[in-house]
Amino acid sequence: MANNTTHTIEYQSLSKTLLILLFLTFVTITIASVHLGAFTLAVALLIACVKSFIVLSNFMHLKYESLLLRILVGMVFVLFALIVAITFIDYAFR
Amino acid sequence: MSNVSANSEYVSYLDHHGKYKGIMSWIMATDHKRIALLYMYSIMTFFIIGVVLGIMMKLEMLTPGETIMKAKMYNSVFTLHGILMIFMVVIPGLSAVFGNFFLPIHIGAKDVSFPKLNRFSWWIFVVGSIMAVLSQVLKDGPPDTGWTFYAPYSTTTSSNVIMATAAAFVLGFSSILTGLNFIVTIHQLRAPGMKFFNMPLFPWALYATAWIQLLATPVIGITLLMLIAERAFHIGFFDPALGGDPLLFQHLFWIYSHPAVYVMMLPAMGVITEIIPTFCQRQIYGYKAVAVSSLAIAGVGFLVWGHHMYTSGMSDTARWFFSLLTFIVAVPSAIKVFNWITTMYKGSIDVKPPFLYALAFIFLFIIGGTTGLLLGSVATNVQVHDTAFVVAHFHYIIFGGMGFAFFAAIHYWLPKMYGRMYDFKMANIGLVINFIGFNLLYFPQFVIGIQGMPRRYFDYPAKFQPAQLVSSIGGFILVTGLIIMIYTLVKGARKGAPAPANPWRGSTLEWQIPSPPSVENFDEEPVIKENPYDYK
Amino acid sequence: MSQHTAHIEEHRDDEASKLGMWLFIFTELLLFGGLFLVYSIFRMQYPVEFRECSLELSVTIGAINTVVLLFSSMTVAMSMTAIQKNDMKKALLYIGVTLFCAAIFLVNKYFEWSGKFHHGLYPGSELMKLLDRGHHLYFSLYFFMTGLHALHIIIGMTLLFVCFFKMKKQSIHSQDYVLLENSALYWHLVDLIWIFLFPLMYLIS
Amino acid sequence: MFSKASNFVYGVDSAFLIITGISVFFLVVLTALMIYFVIKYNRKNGKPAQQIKDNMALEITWIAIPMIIVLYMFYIGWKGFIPMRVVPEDAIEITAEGSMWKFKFEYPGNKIADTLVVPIDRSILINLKSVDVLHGFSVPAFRIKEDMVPNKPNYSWFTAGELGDYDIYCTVYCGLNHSNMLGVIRVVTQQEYDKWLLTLHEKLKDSPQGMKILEKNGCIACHSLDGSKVVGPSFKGIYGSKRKVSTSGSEREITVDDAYITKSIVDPGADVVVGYPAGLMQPYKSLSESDLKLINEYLKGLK
Ligand code: HEA
Ligand code: HEA
Ligand code: HEC
Ligand code: CUA
Ligand SMILES: [Cu+2]
Repeated sequence: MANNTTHTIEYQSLSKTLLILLFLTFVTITIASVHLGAFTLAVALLIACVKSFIVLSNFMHLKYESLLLRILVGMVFVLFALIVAITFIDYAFR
Repeated sequence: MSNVSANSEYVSYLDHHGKYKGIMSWIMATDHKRIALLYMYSIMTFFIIGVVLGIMMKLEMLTPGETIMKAKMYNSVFTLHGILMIFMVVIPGLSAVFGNFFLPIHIGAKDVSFPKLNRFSWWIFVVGSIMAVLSQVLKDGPPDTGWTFYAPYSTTTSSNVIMATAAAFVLGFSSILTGLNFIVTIHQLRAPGMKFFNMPLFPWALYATAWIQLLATPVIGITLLMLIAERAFHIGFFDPALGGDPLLFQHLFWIYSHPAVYVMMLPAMGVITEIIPTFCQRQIYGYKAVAVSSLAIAGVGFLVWGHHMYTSGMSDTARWFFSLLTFIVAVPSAIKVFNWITTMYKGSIDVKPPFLYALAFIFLFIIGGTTGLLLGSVATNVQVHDTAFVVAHFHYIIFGGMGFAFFAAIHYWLPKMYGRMYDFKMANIGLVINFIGFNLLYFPQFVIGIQGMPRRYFDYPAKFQPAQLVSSIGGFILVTGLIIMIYTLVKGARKGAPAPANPWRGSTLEWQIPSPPSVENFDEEPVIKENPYDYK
Repeated sequence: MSQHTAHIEEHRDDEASKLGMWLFIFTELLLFGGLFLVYSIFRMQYPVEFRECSLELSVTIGAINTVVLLFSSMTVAMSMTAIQKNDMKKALLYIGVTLFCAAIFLVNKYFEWSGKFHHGLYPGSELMKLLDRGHHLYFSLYFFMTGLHALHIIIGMTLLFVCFFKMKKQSIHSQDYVLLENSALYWHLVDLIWIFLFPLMYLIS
Repeated sequence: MFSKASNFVYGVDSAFLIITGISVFFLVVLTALMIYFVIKYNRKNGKPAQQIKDNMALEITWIAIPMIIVLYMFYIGWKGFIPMRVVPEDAIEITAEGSMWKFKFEYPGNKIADTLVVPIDRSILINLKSVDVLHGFSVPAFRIKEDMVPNKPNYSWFTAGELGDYDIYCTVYCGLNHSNMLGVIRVVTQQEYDKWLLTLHEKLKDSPQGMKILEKNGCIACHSLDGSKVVGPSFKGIYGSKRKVSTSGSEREITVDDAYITKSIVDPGADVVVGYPAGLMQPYKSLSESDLKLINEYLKGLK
């Protein structure tokens, strides 16, 4: 039966993940005060994406889940990105 | 085929009470079959109210000017008619009734994955429905925004918009939970040996539907929350007087509501895909194409919402983009139609009521679908957008399509659900009257739509009267047919002759168990065939 | 693939529960997705106003809350590890820490919001009505998004509380921890949303 | 074959005919096939069903052919539409303003008319505006339709090719009297048009400031100035008169003063005049203090 199949992640690995996340947070904040023009938003979003990827794969155990689930999660994000992009086809070309 | 009397353990799900007695044994039921019936009875109730409202509109349309009601009343009537029919009848319709009943059986399971959640979905469906009814009677008066709740009218009118939108929110939540339950059920509970590609096609359709319910509904949820906040706190997302953008509301609304039309349609297509092979005694033609086209419709269907907004002042780039995608999403529907008709080729066709309903469905669906193409093309949309043409399009497709599919389904599965048979002759008479009435009711709407008759018009120029008259007459014929049909079905379900386990010689799993099914559906583990439509 | 040996009532399928939770998380993502869509469109239209408004928010409070949430995300994951290792004491401790972090987050939020309220800045207030379009929209979005997020924090806390007591009662243990796992997943989702909210609301330069 | 009412009729109608033609073709062929199969392969004929294997080539064909057909449909639809968005340089510019249940047309030089009169064979650009909620500007005979969105400019244009009167409908649902929101386009010769323009006086210029604001916000659609009852109470002699109003359900009598008028405009639901439905009039929050003052002043003078 498909019970208790979740992979166990060691404490150390979790705390390492936290350190990386904290570091990335630090980077976002410092970069925000540097003026990069239009890139600021892009960089902030990029870092946020990296962070959420780390949370998803480590904290949420996605790294160890079935391929199917990983694909589904990916598709949800792609769908959302498509919806935003398509809405912008209207707003960007007004 | 299991023999009913020989099996001493057999208890029909209709007789098995569980912990509770009487009505509680229904309200507290977790059995997917009982929940399906609960849904059916509640949906039927709302459907009948909706039909009455529809007929009231037709009476009002008999003559220009005031016929039986005032403009304010008319506006509330079509609003309630739309909310009721869309959110409470056709969106839950097929998936919550027949999906609940037959999905677990089709995949060889005893129940859905989360039976309690399933019961909870029905409860909040009821709560949402009660809220919708309350919105009609509370102090500020029934909402008069149309089912689309377009801002800024919906943010400024003094009627009960908050209650109505909250009701739609709750109903959406119910829809999400049903979808969630079905996806998990299909992933986890398929009988050993049943791969995705030897699932029957009705579960396939439900699977695609469930993904739409799951992923599109939250968007309308948040949109309605924003609308409520807009009214309560003037947060100004949509109201131009506060700096908001009414077009943004339309985008958000249709991001959900276009995919939602496929929530209505995909299960209907699934039903037809079950019926045709059974009555032709032939395996479905192009199994894989039909299965995959459901997913394709669901997927691409997410990206075409803008075709409701061609004239709203959207950018020209967006107009062609949405038009192009709209046309692409029509192709998988066409594939299904071709496959159904090819399945009849060299079959052994048994013309029984369910099959006749399926044929009527195909005919009406083609009309509804191809008029959708006229709407999807930008130039012609400009002419017929927001006219009676659109009204005719969606009535053809929603209830010529989804409605007739529902009727087909009920004629197909009633013997299984109640273990009794209905009168074929009466059913056929009902069908013919329905079909004639339906076309009389809605075909004239295409004509006056092309001539410019706008929709949601309480009053109209006298030149449209002849067509409106024909249409109103059609409405009455349709209702007559409907009454005959319901009478036949109710009589069959209560007093009909006992039905055999497999009256139509179907090949899918529900026909291998007794009618009505036992509480646990299967006494022994079902045997899974390579091809669910194996008639050799 | 699963089997059908057990009777329905006793049927237990952790895999199914987990998949169900993931699907629910998908709906939550799209729920917030709608708001992020609104945000991105208004930000595109009023970039200057949005920047001006974001200066009104305290990056320090935002950063503290980010750290607190990330940390709590780790502790709840550690609580999972502990329960898998059958170390109930540690598991309870980590859940406790997580709940404590959540409380800090809410207290912070409370001070942040009440500061705004104090200045007469809240949805529907007179001051809000006087603001011009861009500023008005920014603060509406700010209250709506962080408010909805705070609501999710409260739901997550409730779930974790339930887990806490079930663990005490030993009805969650090393052989049956799917409820904890799902609550943890939900908690991570709350964190995930904040990861986007923080730069988009506080760090517009 | 096609009417010459406007320059778009050809593009739209040819797209319409082609798409309808293809659709009818499919409808007829598929229905005929269904009926034929039902008769030919009826179980009564006693022949057993033949199990036919899937045929990849056939399936690809019937994916590809509809694909080509729909792409073609898209193309003609788009081609018929493009001209609607490309306005000629020399177009006469007229502003159409929708307000609850009335169209109003503003000609160059601040001249206002209730009927849209246009010269034949000239390009007319209609700027679309709305003062309250969404409205639609639709002229079926011309095959044009665009929405009027508050705070967001939109436009439509046409060249009329035949003299005559044509209906204008409001197609976007806009509340109680949506179905009464009708208008007329009168297509006339250039001479007649010029003559007509002269008769059109500059309403706005010589009317007082307060009147302009009432005009601009579409108040006149519901409130008459001459004592006649339209949708709302007339403004004639309103100031200082007594009114029965219902305030959150209970009736009371008040005397109309500045505060009451201002409140009636900003929050009409607070005191509803007895005999009129609540909620008909929308709150006008966008009016500035000075606008409200001007309205008050103007209403004072309306004896
Ligand atoms: C069940 C519901 C349902 C379904 C399935 C559809 C299906 C389709 N709809 Fe419809 N639609 C509605 C319900 C539905 N619609 C509703 C409720 C509204 C109004 C909402 C409101 O404003 O209140 C609406 C409005 C609507 C509009 C906006 C109208 C307007 O307001 O201006 C458009 C525009 O593109 C459209 C297009 C389509 C298309 C292209 C399809 C396609 O999916 C159809 C595909 C099917 C076929 C094409 C037929 C089968 C194929 C053949 C027979 C083969 C031959 C065909 C080819 C060669 C391609 N619909
Ligand atoms: C499912 C959707 C549905 C159904 C079944 C109906 C049924 C009917 N509708 Fe309609 N209608 C809408 C959805 C539906 N409607 C919507 C969304 C609008 C737009 C509202 C708006 O503008 O905001 C609308 C608007 C609308 C108008 C236009 C109002 C206007 O623009 O001025 C009119 C006018 O006469 C009308 C008439 C009718 C009539 C006479 C019936 C019926 O009386 C006919 C009788 C029906 C049948 C005989 C069979 C149908 C069966 C089924 C659909 C499935 C059965 C399912 C179960 C039993 C579970 N409807
Ligand atoms: C949609 C129709 C409509 C429009 C447009 C409209 N009103 Fe009204 N108005 C009404 C109705 C109906 C009432 C009576 C019910 C009530 O008091 O709410 C009313 C009441 C009033 C009153 C109180 C009248 C009295 O006799 O006591 C004032 C003042 C008023 N309106 C001003 C305005 C102004 C100024 C505008 C434009 C900015 C405007 N209205 C636009 C419908 C309208
Ligand atoms: Cu104006 Cu409808
Ligand atoms: Cu659509």
